[in-house]
Amino acid sequence: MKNENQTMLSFSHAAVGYGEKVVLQDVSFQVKKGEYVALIGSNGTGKSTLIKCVSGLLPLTGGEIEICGKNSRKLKARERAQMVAVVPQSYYVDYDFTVEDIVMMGRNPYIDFRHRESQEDREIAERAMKLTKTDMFRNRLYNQLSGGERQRVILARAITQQPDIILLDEPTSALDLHHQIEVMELIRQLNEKEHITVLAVLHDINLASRFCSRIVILKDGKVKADGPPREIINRREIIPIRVMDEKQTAKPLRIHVICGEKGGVRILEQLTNMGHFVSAGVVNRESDDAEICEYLGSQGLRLIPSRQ
Amino acid sequence: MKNENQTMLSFSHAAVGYGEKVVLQDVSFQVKKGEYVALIGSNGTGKSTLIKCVSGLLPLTGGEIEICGKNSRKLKARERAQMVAVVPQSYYVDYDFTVEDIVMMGRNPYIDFRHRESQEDREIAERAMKLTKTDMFRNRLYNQLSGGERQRVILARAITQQPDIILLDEPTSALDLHHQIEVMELIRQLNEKEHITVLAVLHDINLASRFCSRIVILKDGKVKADGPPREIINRREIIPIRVMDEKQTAKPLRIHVICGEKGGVRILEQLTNMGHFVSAGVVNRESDDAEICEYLGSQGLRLIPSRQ
Amino acid sequence: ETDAFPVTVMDDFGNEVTLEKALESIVSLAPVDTEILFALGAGDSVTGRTDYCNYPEEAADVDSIGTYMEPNMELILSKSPDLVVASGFIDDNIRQQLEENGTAIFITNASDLESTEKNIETLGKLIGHDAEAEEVVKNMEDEWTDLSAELENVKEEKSAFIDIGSLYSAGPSSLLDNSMQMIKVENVAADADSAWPQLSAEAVVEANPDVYISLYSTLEDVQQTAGLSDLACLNEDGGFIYTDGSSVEGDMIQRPGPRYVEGLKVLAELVYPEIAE
Amino acid sequence: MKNKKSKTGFLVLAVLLCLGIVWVCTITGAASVSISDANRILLNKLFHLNVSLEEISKGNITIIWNIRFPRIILGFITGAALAVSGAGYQGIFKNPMADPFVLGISSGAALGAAVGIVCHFTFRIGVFNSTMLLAFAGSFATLFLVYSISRVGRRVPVATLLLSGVAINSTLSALMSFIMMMNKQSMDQIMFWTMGTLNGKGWNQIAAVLPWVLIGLVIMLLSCRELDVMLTGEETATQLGVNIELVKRKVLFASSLLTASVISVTGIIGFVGLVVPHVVRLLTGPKHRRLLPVSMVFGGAFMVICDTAARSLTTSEIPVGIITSICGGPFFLYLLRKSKKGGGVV
Amino acid sequence: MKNKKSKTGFLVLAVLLCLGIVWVCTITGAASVSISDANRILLNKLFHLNVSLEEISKGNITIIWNIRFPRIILGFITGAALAVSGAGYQGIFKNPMADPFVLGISSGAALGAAVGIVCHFTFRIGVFNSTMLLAFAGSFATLFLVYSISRVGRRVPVATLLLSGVAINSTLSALMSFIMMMNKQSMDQIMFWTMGTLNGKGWNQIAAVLPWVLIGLVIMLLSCRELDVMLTGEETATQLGVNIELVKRKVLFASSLLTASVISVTGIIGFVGLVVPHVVRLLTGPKHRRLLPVSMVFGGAFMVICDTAARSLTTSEIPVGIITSICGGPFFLYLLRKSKKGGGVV
Ligand SMILES: Nc1ncnc2c1ncn2[C@@H]1O[C@H](COP(=O)(O)OP(=O)(O)OP(=O)(O)O)[C@@H](O)[C@H]1O
Ligand SMILES: Nc1ncnc2c1ncn2[C@@H]1O[C@H](COP(=O)(O)OP(=O)(O)OP(=O)(O)O)[C@@H](O)[C@H]1O
Ligand SMILES: [Mg+2]
Ligand SMILES: [Mg+2]
Repeated sequence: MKNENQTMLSFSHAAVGYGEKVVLQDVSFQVKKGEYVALIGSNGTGKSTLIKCVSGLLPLTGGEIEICGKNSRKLKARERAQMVAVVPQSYYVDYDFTVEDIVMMGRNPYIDFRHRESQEDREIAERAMKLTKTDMFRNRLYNQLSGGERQRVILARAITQQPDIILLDEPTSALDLHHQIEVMELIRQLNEKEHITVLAVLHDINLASRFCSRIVILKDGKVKADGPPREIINRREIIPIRVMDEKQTAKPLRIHVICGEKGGVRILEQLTNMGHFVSAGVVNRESDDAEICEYLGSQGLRLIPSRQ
Repeated sequence: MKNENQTMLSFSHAAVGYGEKVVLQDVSFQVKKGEYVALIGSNGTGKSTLIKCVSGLLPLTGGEIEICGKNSRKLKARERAQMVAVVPQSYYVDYDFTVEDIVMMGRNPYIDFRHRESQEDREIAERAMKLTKTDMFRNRLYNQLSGGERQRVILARAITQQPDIILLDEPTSALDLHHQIEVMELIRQLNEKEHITVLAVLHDINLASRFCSRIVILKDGKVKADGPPREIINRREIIPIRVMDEKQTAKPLRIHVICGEKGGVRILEQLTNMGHFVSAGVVNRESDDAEICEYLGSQGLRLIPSRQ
Repeated sequence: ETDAFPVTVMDDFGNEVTLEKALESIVSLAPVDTEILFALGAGDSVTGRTDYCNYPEEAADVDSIGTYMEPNMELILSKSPDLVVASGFIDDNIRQQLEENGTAIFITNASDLESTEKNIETLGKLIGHDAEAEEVVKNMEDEWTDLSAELENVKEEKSAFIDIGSLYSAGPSSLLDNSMQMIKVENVAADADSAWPQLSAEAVVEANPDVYISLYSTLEDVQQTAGLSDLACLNEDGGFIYTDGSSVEGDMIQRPGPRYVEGLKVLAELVYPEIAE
Repeated sequence: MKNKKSKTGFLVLAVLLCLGIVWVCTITGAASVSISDANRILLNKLFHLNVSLEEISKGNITIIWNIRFPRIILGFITGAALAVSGAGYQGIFKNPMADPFVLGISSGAALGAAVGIVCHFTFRIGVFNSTMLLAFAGSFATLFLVYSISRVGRRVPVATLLLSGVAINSTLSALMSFIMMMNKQSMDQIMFWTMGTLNGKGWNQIAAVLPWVLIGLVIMLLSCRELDVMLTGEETATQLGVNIELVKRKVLFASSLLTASVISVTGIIGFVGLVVPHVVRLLTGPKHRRLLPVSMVFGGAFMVICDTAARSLTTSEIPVGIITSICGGPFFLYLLRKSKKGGGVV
Repeated sequence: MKNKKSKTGFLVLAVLLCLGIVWVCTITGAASVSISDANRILLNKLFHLNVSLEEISKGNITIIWNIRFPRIILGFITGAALAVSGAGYQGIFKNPMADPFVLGISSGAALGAAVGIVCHFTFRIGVFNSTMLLAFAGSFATLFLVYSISRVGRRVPVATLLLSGVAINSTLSALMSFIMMMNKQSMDQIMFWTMGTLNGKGWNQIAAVLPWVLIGLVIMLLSCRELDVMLTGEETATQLGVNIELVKRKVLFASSLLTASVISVTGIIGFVGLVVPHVVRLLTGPKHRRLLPVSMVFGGAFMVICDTAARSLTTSEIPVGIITSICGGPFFLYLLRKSKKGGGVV
C-alpha cells in the first residue's frame, strides 16, 4: 500500500495567526515519505507556529494541511498522535514524573481502556531510552534534569510514539556538540532505517545542510525557498539569512577532531564519508579511539597525534 | 579604586549538589574584570548549577565564591543583583506582562520604596531594548513571543540591570544565525566598551573561540582546562569535547556571507577584522548592503555579486 | 385509659400518628416534649431524652440519646420505642428510618399558647393520658386568666426590643413575638420580614423602645453597639432587662410547653414591674 | 513484572484492610450489642448462613443490620467517591485547593435541598425523596451552568472554569443563605442538611447512590492514563493523542456525578475530598494510576473510621465532618512536614 | 509621562467617586431622615460648619453621625482591606482560589471568638472587647502556626504554606463547630459572629481597626514592585534582587494584619477578598502597582454599596455577605465571559 513516494505532509496555502496577528500567510510545500526536511527562518517567522498547526494545536485560518493524505482539520487527536510526534522547543512539567513515566507517555496514542499498556509498549519505550542515552537516568525526576538531558528525554518520548512523521523544533538547541551530532545522527538513522519522515526546525544551516535532504526557508509567512541544501545556498534569490557557508558539504574541508575517549568513531566516520579531510587530535595512544583512528586512517583519514 | 585587574568572580574549591547528588566537587577559577569567559562542558556537567550558585539560588556545600571581592554567602539579594545579572537557559512567565514590564524589572535592584522608578531608569531600559532590537515589540505580551524573541528580551533585562558581571546560560540557543551573531557581538561590545565581565555557557566552541578571551572547561565537577581559546584547543590533555575547529580565528578562512538586507555591515566588518577572507553574496544591487560591501571592499573585502 | 387503642391523632406537621397499643417506651427528642411528657405523668415511660432536657429534675435519670439536632439512631432504637416525640427540627431521613422500623413519630411545633395547649391535649390523647392533659391545660388557662387580669392594671403599654444576640430579634409569628403580644408589649421587630430578623442599629434607634430585653448580651456590650448608648431606655432604670437566655427563665420563655404561661408571667413582670406587686 | 506483583499485593492488602475495618466498625457503636451477637447477625444476613438469631432481640438485629452495617457501607462509598472526585478535580485544575465542591456542585445541591425543605415537597421517585432529587438536580444544573459560562467556542479553559466555579459557588451559597434567612422555620433543617451526616441513612440511600457512584468511579479509573498525560500540559497532551476537551468533560462529569450523588444523600461533607488526595499524593506521587485507586480505598476507610467515631464517642452524634477534620488535619500536616520535598505537589 | 497623567487622573476620579458614593449612601437608609437634615448633620459634624442642628431630633443626629456614617466608613475600610489582602495572597500563592482566609486566619479568628463567647469573658482593653481580642489573637496564632509548620530551614515554600493553610483551616473550623455543638446555648451567638456584619459597628470599631489597616495597606502598597517581580518566578526574583523570603513574610504579615483586624471586628465577610481582585485584574492586568490601589478603591466602594443595600432593602438587615455574592457573582461572571482571554489570569 504505502508508496515510497507517498506525500506525508502537504501544506497548501496554509494560513494561520494569533487573533488579529497573521503569522503564516500562504505556506505551500509537500514532504514526501522518508524525506528529512529542515525548516529554516529567522526568529519569529512562524516555524514553531507551523509545527503547532501540524500537531493540531492551532486551527488554520485558511488553506489546508494534509497529513498522510488526511485532512488535518478532521483528524482526531489520537489518530494524529499515531502519525505525528513533536519535540517542542522547550518543555516543562510541574509534576514529579520520572523520565520513564514521561517516555512511556509516548505510548498513549496506542493505549486505551481496552488495550492496556503491554510488555511490547514497555520495550518500545526501553529502546527509545537506549537510543537517546536517557536510560541511565530513567528513574530520576524529569524536572530535576539539566536542559540537555531534558531535550533528549523528549526526543525519546517522540520516538516511543512510533510516528510516521516527526516534527522537531530546534531539537539540539540545549545540547553540547557531542550530543548534538549524536542526536542529529540518531534522527538521520530513524529517517533512513525506519523511513520516518522528519521536519526539523534548525537554526544552524550548517547542521541542516549536513544532515538534511532538503531545506525549506520561511519568510514573511511564506515559503521563500525550497530545495536540496546545495541548491538553496547557491540560489540567486535574496535569502534573508546570513550563512557562513564554509562548512558546505560541497566543498571538502580540513576538519580537526579532538577526541580522546571512545565514541568518536561515528563522528570521524561520518565526516570522512562526507568527503572532508578529517584529522583527529590529542588521542590517547592507549584508548579505544586511537585504534579506530588507525583503522580509519587506512581509509583516508590522516591521524595526527598532535598539532603544530 | 577599581583596578583593571580586579578579580570579579572567584571560585575556590566550590562544591555544590542537589540533596545527596554532588554536581560540582571542587571548582576553582577566577575571572578578572573585563574578561569574557566561555564556560564549556557536556550536558549535565553542572554549568547551569554553577550559574545558580553565583546568583545565589543554591547554597554552596563547600568552598567559597567571591563576587567583586565579597563572599557570596553574605551577599544580600539586592546587592548581588546590582553586581550580577543572569540570562537563564529558559524562562517562562505565567502572567500577562508586556516586554517593557519584563525589561523594566531589571531596574528592581536599584529601586526601593524611597527611590521610585525614575526617568533615568526608564531610559536605561529603553536603551537595552534598542540594543537587543526588542523595542519593536515592547508592548506585546512576553508569553506571546517566539522562542528567539524571548531570549532577547531576557538579555535586555540583564543589560538593564547594569551589572558588573553578566552570566549567560546558552544565550543564543534559540536564536537564528543572524541574531546569534548580533547578540554575541552585542555582548562583546558590552564587555569591551562598558567593561562588563562576562561568563557565558556556550555549547558552540566555535562561537566561544571566536568571541571569548578565555575558555573554562568543566568536567566531572571540576575545572578540566582553563585558558585562551587557542591554547585550550591545542592542549595535549584529553578534552572530552569534539571540536570542529576549522573556524579558529588563528587560521584565516574564506567565508562567504549571504546577505541582502541592511544589517550585514557589522558581521562583514567583524569577520574582516578577524582576518578572514570574506566574500558577500547575493546582494541586491540597489540595497544598503551593497553600498556597504563596496565600501568595505576597498578595505580588503572582495564583493562577489553571485557565486559560481 | 386502657381501651382507647388504637388511637389516631394529627400532629403539627399534618401527619396522622397511630398507636396500636399502650405505650411502654417513649423517646423524646426535644426538651419541650420531655417537659410535656413528664407533666402528663408519662415520665415513667420516657426511656430516652436529649442532652438538653433539664426539666423536670427527674428527667436527668433518663438515658440521653444525643442532641435534638443529631440524635443517635442506635441509641434511640436500643430503647425499642413505641413512640418518638420530636420537635420540628427532626431530619427527614431519621424520621423515615424510624418509621421503617415501626416506630410512631409525633412532632410538636407550637409557636403560641393555643397551639401549645393543643399539642398537650393531642399528645395526651395519643398516649392515653387525656385526663392529665386536661388538667395541665386547665392549669395553664387559669394561670393565663390571672396574668391577663394583672395585665389590665398596666396603664401605659410599652414597646420593647428583644435582642437575642447581635441585634437579632424575634420577628412576626415567632413564639417570642406572640408572647409579647399577649403581655401587651409592642414588639419593635413585629413587622420585620422574617421570623428571625436582624434589625439595623438605626432602626432600633428610630423605634426608640421603652424596654430593651437582652437574652445574651450584657448592658456593657450593648452600649458598645454604635449609637445605642444614646438610647433613652439604656440610660434609665428598668429600661434594660437582661435575662440569661440559658437560665431557667430563659427556658420558660423559649419553650412552648407546660411552663409557657409561667414564662409569660416572668416576662410581663420584668417589663411592667408594677404588676409584680 | 515487579509492577504487576506489587499491584496484586496492594489489591489483596487493600481488600483485607477494608474488610477488617468494616468488621471492627460494625461491632463498635453507641448501642451495646455484644460482639458475638453482632457476628451472628452479620453471618446470617450477609452470608445467609444457618445461624440462629432467635435469642437476639429484634432491636439489636435492626441496629446491626438496618442501621450500623448499611451506614458503614454508605460511609465507605461516600469517602471513596469524595476522595476520587477531589483527586479528579485537582488533576483537571492542577490546583491544590480544588475540592469536590470547587465548581459549585455543593452550593447547587444545598440550594436545591433548601428549596425542597422550604417548599415542603413530599413527592418521591423510587428510593429518592424530594430533597435528594432537588439536591441532585441542583448540583447538575450548577455544573452545566458553570460549564456553559466558561465555554469559549469549543474549548473550556480550566482557568475560566475555576473562576466561574468560585463565583457561582459564592452566588448560590448566598442565595441559599437568603432562603434560610427568609424561612426561619426551615433554617435549622437547612443548616443541618448542609452539615453532612450519615446518621439516619440506610439501605435505601445505598441503593440510591450506588449506581451513580459506580458509573463515576469506573469513568474515573478508566481516565487515569489520560489524566496523567494532561498533568504534563494541555498542549503536550494533545500532541500525545489525548482529546483534552473530551477528557475534561469526562472527568468533570464523573467527578461531579460522584459528588452530587453522594452529597444529595448525605449533605455536604468537607475535608475528605480535599485532603485525602493530598495525603495519598504525598505517598504515591502524582500518577493517577496509583493516586485514584489508593485515594478511593483510603478515602473510604478514613470515612468509615471517622463516622464510627462520630456515632460512638459521645451519646449524641458528632457531625462526621468535624471528626474528619480534627483527626485528618493534623495527620496531613504531619505528613506534609515529614515529606522532605515540602509538599511541592499539585 | 502619559503614565503619570493617567495616574493623577485616576486618583482624582477615584477620590471623587468614593466621596460621591459615601454621600449617596449616607442619605440612604432604613430610618427616614430627610436629605437636607442628613446634609446639615454631615456639614456640621464633618466640617464643623456653623449649621444649626437645633430642629433636628437627637435620634436622627445619632442615626446619621453615630450609626450610618461611621458604618459607611468602616464598610469602606473593610472592603478595601479585604480586597487588598486577597490580592496579596493571590499574588504570593499564584493561586486564583486564594482569598484572605486561605491560611486559616478566619477559622482562627472564629475559634478565638467562639472561645470568648463560650467562656463569657468580659475583660476589655480600650476599645477592644474580649471577643475582638480573642479573634485577633486567634488569627495571628493561626498565621504563626501555619508559617512555622511550613518552614523548611530558612525557606517557606508557598506550596507547603498553601496546603498547611488548607489543613489548618479545616481543623480549626471543625474545632469551632465542636465548641458550638458542645455549647448549645452559645451556638447562635457564635453563628451570628461568623456571619459577618457591619450592623452596630461605629466609631469605636473604626478606631480599633484603622491603625492596623493603615499599617497593612502601606506595607502592601510599598511591596507592589516586588510582588510583580515575584510573579515571574521565585528564582528570577532572587536574581533580580528581591529577598523573596522577606517579601513573603512581609506580604503575608500585612495581608493577615488587614484581614485579622477587620474580621475581628466585623466577623467573617467572604467574597469581597476573593472576587474583587479578580474583577480588577480583568480590568488592569496582573501588575500589582495598578491592581492593589484599584482593588482597594473598588473593594471599599463595592462594600459600601452592598452594605447600604443590606441595611436599606428590607426592614431587617440582610447579611452583607449575601448581597455581595448575589450582586457581585453575576457581575464577575459577566466580566469573565466578556474578557476575550477567557480569564487565563492568575
Ligand atoms: N500565543 C501567541 N500570541 C500571539 N502571537 C504569538 C504567539 N506565539 C507566537 N506569536 C508570534 O508569532 C510569530 C511567530 O512565532 P513562532 O513562535 O512561530 O516563531 P518561530 O519561527 O518559532 O521563532 P523562533 O525561532 O524565535 O522560535 C512571532 O512574531 C511571535 O511573536
Ligand atoms: N533540581 C535538581 N535536582 C537534582 N538534580 C539536578 C537538579 N537540577 C539539575 N540536576 C542534575 O545536576 C546535574 C547538573 O545539572 P546542570 O543543569 O547544572 O547541567 P548543565 O551543565 O547546565 O547541563 P546542560 O548543558 O544540559 O544544560 C545534572 O546531572 C542534572 O541532572
Ligand atoms: Mg520557535
Ligand atoms: Mg544547563
